[in-house]
Amino acid sequence: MVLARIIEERMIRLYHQGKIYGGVYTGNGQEASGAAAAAAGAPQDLFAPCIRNLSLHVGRGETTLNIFRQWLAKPKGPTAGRDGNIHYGNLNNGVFAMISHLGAMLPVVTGGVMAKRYQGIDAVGFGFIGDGGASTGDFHEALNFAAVYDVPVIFVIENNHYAYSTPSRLQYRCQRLADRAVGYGMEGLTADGNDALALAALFREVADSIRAKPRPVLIEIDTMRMRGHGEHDDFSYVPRELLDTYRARDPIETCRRTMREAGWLTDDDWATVQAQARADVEEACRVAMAEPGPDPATLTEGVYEPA
Amino acid sequence: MVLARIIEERMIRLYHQGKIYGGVYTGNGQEASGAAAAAAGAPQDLFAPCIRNLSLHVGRGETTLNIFRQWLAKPKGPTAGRDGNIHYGNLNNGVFAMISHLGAMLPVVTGGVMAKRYQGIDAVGFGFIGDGGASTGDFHEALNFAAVYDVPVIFVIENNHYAYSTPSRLQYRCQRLADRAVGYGMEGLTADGNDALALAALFREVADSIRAKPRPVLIEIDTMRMRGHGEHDDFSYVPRELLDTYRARDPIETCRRTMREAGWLTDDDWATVQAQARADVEEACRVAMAEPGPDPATLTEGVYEPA
Amino acid sequence: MNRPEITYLEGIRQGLLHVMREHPEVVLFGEDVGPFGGAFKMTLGFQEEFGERRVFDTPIAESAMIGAAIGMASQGLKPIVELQFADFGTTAIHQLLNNAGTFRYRNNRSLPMTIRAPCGGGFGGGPFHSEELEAMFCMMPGIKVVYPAFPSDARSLMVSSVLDANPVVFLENKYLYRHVKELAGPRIAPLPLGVARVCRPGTDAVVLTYGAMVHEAIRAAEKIEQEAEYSVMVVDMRTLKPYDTDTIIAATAAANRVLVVHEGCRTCGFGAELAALVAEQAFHLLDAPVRRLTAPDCPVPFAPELERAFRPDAEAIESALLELIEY
Amino acid sequence: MNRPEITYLEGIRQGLLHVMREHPEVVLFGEDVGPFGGAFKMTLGFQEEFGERRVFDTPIAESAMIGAAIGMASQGLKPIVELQFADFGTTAIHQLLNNAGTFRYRNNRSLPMTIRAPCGGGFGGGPFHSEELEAMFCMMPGIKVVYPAFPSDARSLMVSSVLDANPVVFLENKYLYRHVKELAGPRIAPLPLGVARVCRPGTDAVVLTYGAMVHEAIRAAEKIEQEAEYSVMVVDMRTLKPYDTDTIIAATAAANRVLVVHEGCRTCGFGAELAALVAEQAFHLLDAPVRRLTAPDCPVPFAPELERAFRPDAEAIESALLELIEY
Ligand SMILES: Cc1ncc(C[n+]2csc(CCOP(=O)(O)OP(=O)(O)O)c2C)c(N)n1
Ligand SMILES: Cc1ncc(C[n+]2csc(CCOP(=O)(O)OP(=O)(O)O)c2C)c(N)n1
Ligand SMILES: [Mg+2]
Ligand SMILES: [Mg+2]
Repeated sequence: MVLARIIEERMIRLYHQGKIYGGVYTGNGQEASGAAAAAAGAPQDLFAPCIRNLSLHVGRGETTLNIFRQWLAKPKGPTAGRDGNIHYGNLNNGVFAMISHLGAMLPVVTGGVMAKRYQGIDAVGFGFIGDGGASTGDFHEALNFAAVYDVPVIFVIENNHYAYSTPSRLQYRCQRLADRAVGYGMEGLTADGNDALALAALFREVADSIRAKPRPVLIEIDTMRMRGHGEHDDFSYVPRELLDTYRARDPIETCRRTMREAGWLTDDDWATVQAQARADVEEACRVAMAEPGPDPATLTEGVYEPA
Repeated sequence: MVLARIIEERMIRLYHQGKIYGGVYTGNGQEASGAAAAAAGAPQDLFAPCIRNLSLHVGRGETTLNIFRQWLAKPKGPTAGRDGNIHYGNLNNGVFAMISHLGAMLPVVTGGVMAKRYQGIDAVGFGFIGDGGASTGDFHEALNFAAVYDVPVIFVIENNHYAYSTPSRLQYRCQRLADRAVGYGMEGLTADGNDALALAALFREVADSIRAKPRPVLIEIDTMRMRGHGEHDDFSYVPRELLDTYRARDPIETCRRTMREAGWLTDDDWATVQAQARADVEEACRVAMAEPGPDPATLTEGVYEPA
Repeated sequence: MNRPEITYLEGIRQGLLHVMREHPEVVLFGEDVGPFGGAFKMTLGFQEEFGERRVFDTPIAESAMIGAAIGMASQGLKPIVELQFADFGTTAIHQLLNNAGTFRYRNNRSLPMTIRAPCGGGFGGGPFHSEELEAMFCMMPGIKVVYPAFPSDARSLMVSSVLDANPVVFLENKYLYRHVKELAGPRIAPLPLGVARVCRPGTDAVVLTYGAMVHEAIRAAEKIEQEAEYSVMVVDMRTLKPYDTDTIIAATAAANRVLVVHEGCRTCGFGAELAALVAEQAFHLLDAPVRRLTAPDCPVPFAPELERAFRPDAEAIESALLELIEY
Repeated sequence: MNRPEITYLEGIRQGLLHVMREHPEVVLFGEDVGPFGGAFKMTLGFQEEFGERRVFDTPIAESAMIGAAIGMASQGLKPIVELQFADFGTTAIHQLLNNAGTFRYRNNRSLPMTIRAPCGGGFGGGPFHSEELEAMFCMMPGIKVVYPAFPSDARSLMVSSVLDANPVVFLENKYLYRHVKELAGPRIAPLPLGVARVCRPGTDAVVLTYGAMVHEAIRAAEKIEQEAEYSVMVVDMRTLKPYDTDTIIAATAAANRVLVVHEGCRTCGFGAELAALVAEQAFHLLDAPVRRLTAPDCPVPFAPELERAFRPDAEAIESALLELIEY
C-alpha cells in the first residue's frame, strides 16, 4: 500500500512535469483492496485487477522497477512498451493484464480458474470491477457463468461512487450492488473498502471457504478515489465534503493506526518503511528513465506466436 | 390464443409437408403470456416479443393473412420475404420485429418507450425474454438502463425451463430469475405463465401502476413449451412427466375452463370460436400460398432509406 | 466578415448545437456527456442548454445505448449516441450490424440515428483507445459511415448525418480535435453524404485518404511539389459509405497513379476496398499498381517510438509517392 | 483400402475427435454442445466420451464463453468454443479483437484457442443465421482465420487450428456440412495454416475463393471448359489469415485474369483484400482488371427467390468468367 501510494505520487509528479506519455490513472485512496487481495491470495491464485489496483501488482511481487518501465514505456517492462500505464499484468504472479473494455476481464479470470481446477490446482480467483463497470453486459455474463460452474472467484466491486464523472444514481438504482449476488445464486457481502486489515481477513476467510467448497462470491466494498479519473481530470464534480469524509478514513493511515495501536508498528518502523519505499521508487524511476525506448524495428514482433 | 394455436398447428403441418422454407418455431403451450400482454396493453404501448409470442402479434392486430405471408416469405407480408417465420413486427401496432440475437431487443423497447415519453405519450413497454436469453449481457444492460431512467417497461422472463436443450441448472443458479430484480432496484414478481386471465390482470395492474409512476418491473412466469425448440427438434431431452404436468395446465384449456365456469363462455361459443379460427387460418393459408414470391429484382431495394 | 478559426472539435460541436437547436427531436446521450461535457468536452454546456431529457449521462453499457437509440429512432426521435471511444463500440457490434443495419430492410421504415465514435491514435492512447474501425462499420449493410478531416466539413457533415434517415457512424479523429484549425463563418454550408473533396489537384499521382492522414498527405504533396516538382492530388473521401466512386475514377483518370493511405491496419482495412475499386473500375487508367500505405497488422502500440513507426505520416507518404511516381 | 466417403461435417468432427483424444488439454464448450451434440450435432457423443469437465454446455453468453477461453488458454489449456452460429459472435467482438487478438503482443505469451463459427447461407436462415463475417475476423491483428471447403481439409485444418499457439477463428460453412462428400482414409494428413489449394489448374483465368463458393467455382470452370474450351484455375484459399500470397501471385502469373468470389457482402469483404493484393503485387501480370463477384451490400434475405439472387452460384461465376476472359 505504502509503496503503491508512493509510486503513484511519483507518477503524478512525472505527469505534471510532462515526463509521462499518455494518461495517469491512480488508485489513490483505494489502495486497501488490492493490497488485501494480494495478502489473502495463495501463490496459485489468479487476479484480474482494474486501473485502481496498483497495490495488487505490488503485492503480487511486481518490482517497482518494472512498474516504472511500464509507465515509461520501456522495452524491459512487462508489456515492452506495447501497452501503457496500468495496462499490464504478470502471469508468473497470476496477475492478468487488463484490457480497457470494462468487464471483459471477469470471464477471463473465471476461465483461468476453471483451467487451474481442471489441472487439479486448487486456485481461486479475484476479479475487480468498478461501480460503473458493473453496468456492462460482461459483468453479468461472467458472474452467471462462474455461478453455473461453481467457479471459486471473488468478484470485488469497488464502489467509489463515481464512474468517471457519473455518480451512482445515474449508474444503477439498486440499494447496494451486492444485491446483484442473489440474482446469480451467490452470496453477496459488503465491506469497508478502506480498512485493509479487515478486508484482508475477509478475503482470506472467503477464499478459504470457496477453495474448500468451490463457488463464486460477490463482495461490494465502499471506497473513494481521492483524485480525478485520471490526472487530466480536476474532479470538480465530486463534492468536497465527500472527499473529506474519505480522507479521514485514508486506507494507509487507517492501517497504520490499527497496527500502531496493536503495537505491531512503531513510529520508527513506519518511518523506515516510508523511507525505504521512497528510496526504492527514486531508484527505480531513475533507472527506468535512463533506459532506452523500444526499437521501432521490433514493432510487429510478437503479434503472433511463431508456429 | 386460440387463433395463435391454430395458426401454429397449421405451420407445423406445412413444415412436415415440406411446404415451409426454413425452420418453424412455435409457442405451443406458452400462448398465455403474449395474449395477456396484448390484452393488458394500451394502443400506444410498445412490445418486444420473442419467438414464442405469436399470440402477442395476433393480439395486437396482425392479420392471419399477413402472418401466413410472413411464414411463406411473400412480398406483401410484414417483412416482404426479407426475413422469415417469427422475425417480424408491426410498428403500427407497437410491435417490434425481433432480431435473433437474444436480449438485443430489450434496450430497443426501452428506448422506444423513452421516446414516447419524451413526446408526452404515456406509453409503457413489454419486453419478452427466455430463461436462456436472461444470461446475455444485453439483458443486464437493458434492465439497468431502464431502471436508471425510470422507464416503464415490464420485462417478462418466460421461464420454460429449457434454452434449446440446456436445462435451467446449466443456465443459472439463482432460486428464481425474478431475484435479479433487486439488483436493478426493481420489483420482481413471479406468476403462473399458463393462466392467461390471471396474467392479463397482473399485467394490467402493473402497467397501470408504472404508467402512473414510471419505473420498470421484472416478472418471471413459469411455463413450458410443449414442442421442440423448433420443429426439427424432437425434444427428447425433456422428461415426459414434465410435459405431462404442463399439458394438464394447457393455457387454452385453463382459460376455457375458467370462462366456462364463470359462465362467460358456453360450449357453443367455444365451438364457434374454434371453427371461426380454423376457417380464418385455412383461408389465409390458401391466399398466401397462392401469392407469388418476391421479385429477385427487388433484392437490394430498401437497404437504405432514400435521402 | 466574421470568420474566426475553429478547430475540428469546435466544428463538430457547432454542428451538434445547430442540429439540436433546430430539431427538438434530436437527443444526445453517452457516458459523461452531461454536466461533464464528455471525455473530450465536446458537449460541455449542452445539458444546461437542452435539459436533462435531451442530453443525458448513461451507465457504462454500449449495447443498451445503441439499442435504446434504435428504439428511439423507430419512434420519431433522432438520437445521437456518443461512444467515449470508438474502441468500446466493439462491445455492441450486434446492435449496429444486426439490429440497426437491417432495420430498414426488415421493417420498411427509416431509422435516423447517429453514433459518434472518437477514433484514431497519435497521442499515446495504446491498443484500446486508438483503434480505427471504419472497415468494420463499412461492411455493415444499412449503415452509413462518415469520417471528416476538416472543421468545416465536420460541422456540415454532422448536421447531414443527424438528419439522414439512416443509421450513421460518425467517426471523429481524436488527433484532429485540437490539431486542425480552419477559418469558418457562422453559416453552415450544406454538404450531402457521399461526396469526396479534392483537397489539391495534381497530375502525377493521387492520394486517396481520409481522417488525420488527409493532412499528412497534403504535407507530403506540398513537399514533393517543392522538392521534386511532381504534382500530387489529394482526395479526402469524407464519407466512407457510400463512397464517392465518381471522384475516385476521375482522380485516377487525371493522375494515373493511386496511393491509398489510412492510419488503421492493413489487412481488410478500408484501403483494400478503395484499392480493389480502383483496380476493378479504373484498371485501364493506371500506369502503376495501386498501392496501400497503412499501419501494419498490429495492435496500436503505446510507446511513442513504436506508435510513430506504426502510424503513417507525411514522410512515409512522401517516400511511397516517390516510389509510385518513379515506378 | 478403407476410404469411406465423409461429409464436411464428418471431417470437422473427426478432426475434433482426433485432437481431443490426443491432447487432454483440449476442452470444448458452447451452447447445447453436451448431451444434445450442438445445433448441428457436430459433438454428439463427445460429452459421453470425454466427460462433463471437457465438454460442456454454457449459458447463452458469447462474451463470457470467449473470455473464459482466453483465461483457460492463458493457463495451459487449448479451449475450443462453439458459437451456435457465427452471427452471434458479433456480441463478443471485443473479446476477440481487443482481448484475444492483442494478448500475445501485450503479454509475450501464446494463446492457443479456437472459435468454431458455423457461417454462410443458402438454406433459408435469413439475416441472422447466414452471415459471412470473415472480413471482420481477418481485420483483427493477432487472430488467424481458417475457412475450409473440403472434408479432408476441414479435418486436417481443425487439428492444426486447435494446436496452433494463437487464437484461431475456424469458419464452418453450414451449407457444406452435408452437401460435400469426399473419400478420406483414417489417417489425417498434416496441413499447416496459410497454404492455399489449387483445386484445378487453368491458364485463361483464375478464381480466388473459399468456402461454399469453391464448389460453385469448380462447377463453373468445368462447364466453361466443356462449352467454351477455356481453362480456368480454381484456388481455394483455405486459410484467410495469414493468406497465401505466393499461390495467389503464381496463379495470377499462370492465368493473367483474376476473379475473386465470395458469398458475403461486397463492400469491405475479404474479396477487397484479395483484389487489392493482386492489384498491388501482381499488376504487371494482369491482362484484365481483377473482378469481384460477391453478394450485394444487403442483409442476407430469407425468401428463396431473394437469397438465390443474393448468393453467387456457378451460373453467376460462369458469366463473370466469360466476361473477364473475353475482356
Ligand atoms: C466498455 C467500456 N466503455 C467505456 C469505457 C470508458 N471508461 C473507462 S473508465 C470509465 C469509468 C469507470 O468507472 P468505474 O467502473 O466506476 O471505475 P473507477 O474509475 O471508478 O475505478 C469509463 C466510462 C471503458 N473503459 N469500457
Ligand atoms: C446471443 C445469442 N446466442 C445464441 C443464440 C441461439 N439460440 C437461439 S434460441 C436459443 C435458446 C433460447 O432459449 P430461451 O431464451 O430460454 O428461449 P426459449 O427458446 O426457451 O423460448 C439459442 C441458444 C441466439 N439466438 N442469440
Ligand atoms: Mg467507480
Ligand atoms: Mg427457455
